[in-house]
Amino acid sequence: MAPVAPRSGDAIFASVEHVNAELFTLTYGAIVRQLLTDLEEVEEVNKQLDQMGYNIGVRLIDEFLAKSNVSRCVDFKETADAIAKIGFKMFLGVGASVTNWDADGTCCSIVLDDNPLVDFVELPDTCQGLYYCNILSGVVRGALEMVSMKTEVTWVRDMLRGDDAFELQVKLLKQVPEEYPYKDDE
Amino acid sequence: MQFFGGSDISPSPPAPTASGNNAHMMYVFNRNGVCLLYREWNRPLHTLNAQQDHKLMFGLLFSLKSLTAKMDPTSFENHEMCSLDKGNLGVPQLPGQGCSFHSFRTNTYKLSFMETPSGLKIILITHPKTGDLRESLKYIYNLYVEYVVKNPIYTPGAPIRCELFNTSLDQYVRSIS
Amino acid sequence: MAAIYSLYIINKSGGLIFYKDYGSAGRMDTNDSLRVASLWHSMHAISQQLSPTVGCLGIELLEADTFDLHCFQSLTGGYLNPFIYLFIYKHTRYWFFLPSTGTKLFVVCEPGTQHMEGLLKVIYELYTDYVLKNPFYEMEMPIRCELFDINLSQAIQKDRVALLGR
Amino acid sequence: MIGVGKIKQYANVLETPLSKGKQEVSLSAFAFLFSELVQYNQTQVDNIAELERRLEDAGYSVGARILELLCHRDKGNRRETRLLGILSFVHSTVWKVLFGKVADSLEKGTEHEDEYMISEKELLVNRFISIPKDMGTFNCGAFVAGIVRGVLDSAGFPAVVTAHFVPMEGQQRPRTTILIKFAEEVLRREARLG
Repeated sequence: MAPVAPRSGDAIFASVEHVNAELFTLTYGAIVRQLLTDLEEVEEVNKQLDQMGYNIGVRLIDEFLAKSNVSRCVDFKETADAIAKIGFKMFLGVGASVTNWDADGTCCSIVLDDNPLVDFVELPDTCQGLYYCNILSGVVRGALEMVSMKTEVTWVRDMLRGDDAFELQVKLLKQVPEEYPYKDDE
Repeated sequence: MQFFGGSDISPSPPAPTASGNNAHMMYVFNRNGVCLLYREWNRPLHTLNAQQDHKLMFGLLFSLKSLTAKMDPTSFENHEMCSLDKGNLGVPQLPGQGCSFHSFRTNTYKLSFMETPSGLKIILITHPKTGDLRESLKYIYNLYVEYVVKNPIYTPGAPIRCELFNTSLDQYVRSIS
Repeated sequence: MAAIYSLYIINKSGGLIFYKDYGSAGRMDTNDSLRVASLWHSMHAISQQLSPTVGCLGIELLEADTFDLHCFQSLTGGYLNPFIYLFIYKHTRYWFFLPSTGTKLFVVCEPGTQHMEGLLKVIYELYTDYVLKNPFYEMEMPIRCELFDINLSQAIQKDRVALLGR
Repeated sequence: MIGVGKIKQYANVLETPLSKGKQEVSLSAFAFLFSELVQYNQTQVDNIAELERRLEDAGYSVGARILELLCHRDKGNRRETRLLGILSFVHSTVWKVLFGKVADSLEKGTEHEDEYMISEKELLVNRFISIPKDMGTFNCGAFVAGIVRGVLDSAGFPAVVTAHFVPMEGQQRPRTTILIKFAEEVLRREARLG
C-alpha cells in the first residue's frame, strides 16, 4: 500500500474538538503557581515542569502518530519537522518552523509563531531563572523518546525573558541504529 | 487438512495472475527445522545473515503454529481440558494437527505458508497485495514431490540442489505473482 | 453469529493490558490470554526482521483456518528499550534481540470479516482518549477505565449492527 | 500566592489588546494538561479530601482571573450586585468562555435558601476521566467548583462550592452538579436590597 501522506497540521486541527485558549492558559498558570508554592527553588520548578511535559509527551505521541498518519519515525530530521509543523499546530493551534540544522543533522531549533501558554503572563522578579514554558520542552523530549530518539530539549529564546521569540533547541543524543548486535550462543 | 495425493504434476498450474516477479523469496523446511531450500528473487533488505534469517523464520512459523492452535475458537479441547497437550502454547504440534494459519500480511510483504502431513513447510514471500496462494503452494509441493523426492540422488534432509526443480520453480513462481 | 471473538490490547513490552471476549467461542483464561499476548508481541516483532524491504511495521493480518487476526499498532518503540525473544526447538536455543514496538491492538474474528481495520482504528482512538487522557491510568498497566469500556461496547455494537446489516 | 500570571498592568496594556480574538487550542491539549495537574496533585496529598481541596485551590486562582478578564472585556467594568445577576453571569458568560457553551441548568436548592446548583451532563474537565472505584465520590470537577468560587468571591459573593456526581436514570454516566452555598452575609445583603 502506498503510504498515506501525512495530514497537514491545519487539517487535523480543523477536525478535532477545540477549547478556548484562555482556559488552557489559565489552567497552566495555576499549575505553575502551585509548583512555585510547593517547591521553593525556581530550578526545581523548571525540572518539575519538564517532567510533567515528559509525562504528557509519552502519552500524546500515540495520538499524534495516529492522527497525523506519519508513517515511520526513523529519520530524526523528518520527525523533528513533523513535530514542529504538525504537532504544535494539531494540539496548540500554533505554527512552528524548524531552522538552523547543524552539519550532521542531529541538532535543530524549533521556533514557535505563537505561544498560548503565555497570554497575560508577566514574570515578577521573584521568578528569576524560571522557564515558564518548560512543559513544552518536556513534551517534545517525551514524544521523541517514544520513537526511540533520546534528545535534550532546551529553551534558547524566551519572550518572557525579553527575547523576540520562543525558540527550542532539540539535540539528538542517541538513536540506536537499525542494525543491531545479534547474539546467539550457537 | 487434505492429503496431497496424485503422482503426476496435477492439478494443472493455476492461471498466472500478474506478470513480472513480485515474489521475493521462498523457504522450504523439513520437520526438524532444517532449511532444505532458500530461493531469493527480489530482496533488497537483509537484516540478518542467512543462518540467522532461516532460524528466525523457522522460529516464527513454529511459534505461530502453536499460537493459532491455541486460539482456535472452534476447538473445545482447550476450554474444558486446558491441560491437554494439544493447544498448549509452545508445545510442538503434530503436522496437520489443530488449526493452522495459511498466510499473514504486513505492510511490506505477504507470507503464504503450507505444511504437509509429512511436516514439510513451504513458505512463499510475495508482494503484500498478492491474493490467496494456497493452490499455488500445493502446486509447488507437487513440483517438490516430482523433482526432489523422486530424485534418486537426493538424500532426504539435505539441502535441495536439483537444478530441474529450481528452474521449474523459478518459472512457475514468476508466473503466479 | 459473533463476527468478533475477542479483543486484546498489549503494551510496549508485550504485557496484556486489556482482554475482552464476545461469546464463549475462543474464550481464554487469564494465563492463556497473557501467553497469547506475549507470544504475539514477539511474533509481530520478528515478522519485521524478516521483511524483504525496509519500513516493515509487522503483521497486520493473520489468516488461519478458523479465524482471522487483525492487528493495529502504534508506531512508537524502537531500539532504546529492545527485548530478547528466546525460542527453544529440539533443544537448540535460538534467541533474538528485537526492537520494542508500540502499543498493539488485535482482534480475533471469523475468517473474512470485513472492515476490522476501521474498527481497530476507532478502538485505538478510544484508547488515546479514554485511557491515555485519564489521570488515574498508569502507563503500561492493565486498563480499568469505565469510560473506555462504555465507549468500546458502543463501538463494537455499532460495528456489529453494520456487519449484520450488510 | 506568587504573582505569576497576573494581568499585565503596564502602560503598554493599551496598545496590546487583551485578547487577540477568539484563540483556541485542541481539547486534547487541555485534557492532557489537566490530567497532569491531577496526577501531580495526587503525589502531593495523602487522602482524597486533600486532593479535592488542592484542585479547588487551583481552580480558585483561575476563577479570580476569569472575572477580571471578563469584566474588562465584556461588561465595560460594570460589576454584578445582585445574587441572580452573578449566578446567571457564571451560568452563561463564564461557562461560555471556559467551556464554549452555557451550562445545562441553573437551579435553586429546594431544602436550603442559600443553595444553588449549576449542572452539566458532561463537564468538560471530566470528559476523559474514569474515577477508580476505590476513590468513592471523588470528582475532578472540584477544579471547576474552585473556578466558580473564585469568580463569586472576587465579585463579592463569598460561598462554599463543591462538585458532585448525580446519577441520571437512563444514563450510564452521572452528570456533574456544582453546588453553591452562599455565605450568611450574602443573603442578608440580598434581603436588604429587597
